[in-house]
Amino acid sequence: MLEAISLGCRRGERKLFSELSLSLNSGQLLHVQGTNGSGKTSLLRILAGLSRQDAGKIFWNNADIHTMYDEYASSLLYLGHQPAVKDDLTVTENLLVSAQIGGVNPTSDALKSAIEIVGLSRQANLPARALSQGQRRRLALARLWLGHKPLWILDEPFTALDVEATTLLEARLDAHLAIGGMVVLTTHQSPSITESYLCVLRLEP
Amino acid sequence: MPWFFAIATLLVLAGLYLSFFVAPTDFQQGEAYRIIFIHVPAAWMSMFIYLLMAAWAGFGLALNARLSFMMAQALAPTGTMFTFLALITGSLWGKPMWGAWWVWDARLTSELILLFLYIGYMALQSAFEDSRKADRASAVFLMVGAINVPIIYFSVKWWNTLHQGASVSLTKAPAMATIMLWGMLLMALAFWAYSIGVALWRVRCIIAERECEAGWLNNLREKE
Amino acid sequence: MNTLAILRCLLWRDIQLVLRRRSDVVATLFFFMVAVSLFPLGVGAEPALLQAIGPGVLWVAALLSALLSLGRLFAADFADGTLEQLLLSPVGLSLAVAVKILAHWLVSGLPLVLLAPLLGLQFNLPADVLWVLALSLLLGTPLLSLIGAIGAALTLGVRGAGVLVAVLVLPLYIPVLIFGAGAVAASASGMNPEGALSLLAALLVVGLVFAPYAAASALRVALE
Amino acid sequence: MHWQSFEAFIAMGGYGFYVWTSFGITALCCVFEVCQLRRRQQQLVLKEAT
Repeated sequence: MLEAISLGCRRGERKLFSELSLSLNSGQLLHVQGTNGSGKTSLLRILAGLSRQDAGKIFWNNADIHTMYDEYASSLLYLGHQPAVKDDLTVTENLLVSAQIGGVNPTSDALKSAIEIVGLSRQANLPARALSQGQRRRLALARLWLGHKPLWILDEPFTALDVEATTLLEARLDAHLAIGGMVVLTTHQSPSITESYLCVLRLEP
Repeated sequence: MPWFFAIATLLVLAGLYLSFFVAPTDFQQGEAYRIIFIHVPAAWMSMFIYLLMAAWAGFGLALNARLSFMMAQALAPTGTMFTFLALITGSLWGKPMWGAWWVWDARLTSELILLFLYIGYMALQSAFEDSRKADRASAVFLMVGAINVPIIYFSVKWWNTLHQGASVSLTKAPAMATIMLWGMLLMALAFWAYSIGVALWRVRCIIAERECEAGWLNNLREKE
Repeated sequence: MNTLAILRCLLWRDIQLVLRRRSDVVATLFFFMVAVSLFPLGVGAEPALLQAIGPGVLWVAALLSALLSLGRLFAADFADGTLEQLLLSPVGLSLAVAVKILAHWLVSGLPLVLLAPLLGLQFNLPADVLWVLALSLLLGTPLLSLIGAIGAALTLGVRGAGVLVAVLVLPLYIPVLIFGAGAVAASASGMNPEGALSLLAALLVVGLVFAPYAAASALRVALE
Repeated sequence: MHWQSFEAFIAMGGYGFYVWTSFGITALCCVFEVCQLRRRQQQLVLKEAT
C-alpha cells in the first residue's frame, strides 16, 4: 500500500505543488493528470524516491521509503521518459540487463516470450541502435512481462506507441491490477482500463 | 551588520598599532618579518573559512536546509580572497628573505592547492542553472575537499622533506614573542569580524536575488 | 537475485559496452603514449636529465589520461536514462557505483600500468625502477578512477563538464601524484620506496571506502 | 616606540616596499569586496523597483 502525506515540491524557485496527499491500495491505478509543466513527472520521481520532496513523507506498507529504500526498490518498477536502452547492446541483452539490475533474473525462455509479446522477436539480436522510438518504448515495456513487482510507476508509457502496442499495454495493466498490483502513471490519452480500478489525481499548475 | 565592520576596524587598528609600534625589530629579518602579521592570520582565515563552509554544507545536506547552502556560498569569495592574500603576502615575504618570489614551502604550496579548491567550488556552484542542484552538488564537493585538505597538507609536507629538506620553511617563523602572538591574534579576530560582516551581507543579497528570480518566474506564469 | 549476481551483471554490461566501442579506450592509451614521448622532444634527450624527470613525466601523463577517460564513466548512462535504473536497483547505489568504477579502471587504468614500464625505457630507467613504477601505478590508477568518479558525478549534465572535471579533480589528485611519483623517484635514487608505496596503499583504502559513497550522493544530486 | 622618524617608519629598514605592498593589497582587497557588495545590492534594489 503506497501512501503520501502533504508532499511539497519546488522546481528551482517555483512551487509546483504543496500539501498533496494520496494513497493507493492494491488493485488501483492512479492516473495523474495535469498540463505540461504542472509537476507530473516530478511527482512520479518523488514517489519513486529518485528525487527528494521539499516537504511531506511517503510510506510503502507504512514504512518511510527512504529508511528502507532497497526493499522499496525491489518491489518497484519505474519507467521514465527515456526508454533506458543501451544502443550498443542487442535487444535481448538490453532486456536481460535491465531486468537483472532491477532485481529480476528471467530465464532465457521467459526473456524470449517477453520479446515475442512486444513484437520484437525479429530484432532480438540486432543492436538497439537499429530500433525506432516506438520499438525502444516496446523494449522498455517488455520488462512488465518479466517477474512480478507489486508497484509500477510509469511516466508517459503510451508515448510513441501504435494502436496495437497501446491495447497490449492496457491489457497488461488490467492483468496486473487484477492480481492486486498497483500502478501510478501519467498519460494524455484516457487509458481504457476497467473503471473499478481507475482513480484520478489532477495537478493544478 | 554594520557593527561587525566597526569591530573589525577597531581590531585592525589595534593590531596594526601592535605590529608596527610595539613589536621589536627582529634581529635576523629586520623589519620584513612584520608581514607575518598579515600572512599568518590570512592563512588561518583561509583554512577556517573553508572548514566553516564544509560544516555549513554538511549541515545543509543533512537537514536539506537551503539557508546553510547559501551561507556556504556567501563565504566562498571571502575565503578565496584570504587564500589569495596569504599567497601574495607569503611571496612578498619570501622575496626579501630568500630572494625568490615563490618558495615551494609546504604551507605555501598547500595554500595554493586550497586556492584551487576554492576556485573549483565556485566554478561548480556557477555551472548549474538550477540553484537547488548547484547548492547540493557544490556542498558534496566541499565535503570531499574537506576530507582531502589534511591529506594534501600531509603529502605536501612529506614531498617537501623528500626533495628539499626542511631548511627553507616559513613554519620556522622567528621565535614567537608573546607580543607578536597577540598582534597576530588581533589581526585574525579583525579578519574574522570582517568575514562575518561580509558573509551576512552577501547572504542577504543571495536571498534577495533568489527571491527576485522566483518572483520573476511566478509573475511570468500569471501573465500566461 | 542476490546482490553479487546483480553486480556481476553490471560489471559484464559495462565491459561489454566498452569492448564494443574500443575507439575511445585506444584513444586514451594513445594520448598517454604521445604525451609521454613529447617530453624528451621538449626537454632534450640527455640521459641523466631524462632519468631524473622520467617518473614525474610518466605519472603526470597517467594522471591526465585518467582525467580524459572520466567523461565515459556516467555521461552515456545519464544521457540514455540507464543511470536512473541504477538508482532503482535493490543493490545499494554506492556498490553499483563502485562496480562501475572498477569496470572503468579495468579498461582505462590497468592498460596504463602495463604500458608505463615500456615507455619508461624511453627514459632509460633501470629495470627495478620500472618495476616500482608499475607497482605505484597499480596502486595509484584505481585511486585516480575513484576520485575522478566523484568529479564526473558532480559535473553530470552540466555545460562544459570536461573542463570543470579537470578543475575539480586535479587538486584532489595531487596527493596521489606526490606519493606515486615520489615512490618511483625514491627507488630511482636508490632509496627504499616502501614508505611512499604504503602511503599510497593507505590512500587507496581511504578512497575505496569514501569515494563510492561520495560519488553516489553526487549522482543522487545530479538525478534530482 | 622605536621609530626615530616618520621617514624611518616608511623605509621600514629597507623592506618598506614589501611590507607596505602586502598591507596595501590586503586593504585594497577588503575595500574592493565591500564596494562590489554595495554595487550588487544597488542592482538588486534597482531590479526590485522595476
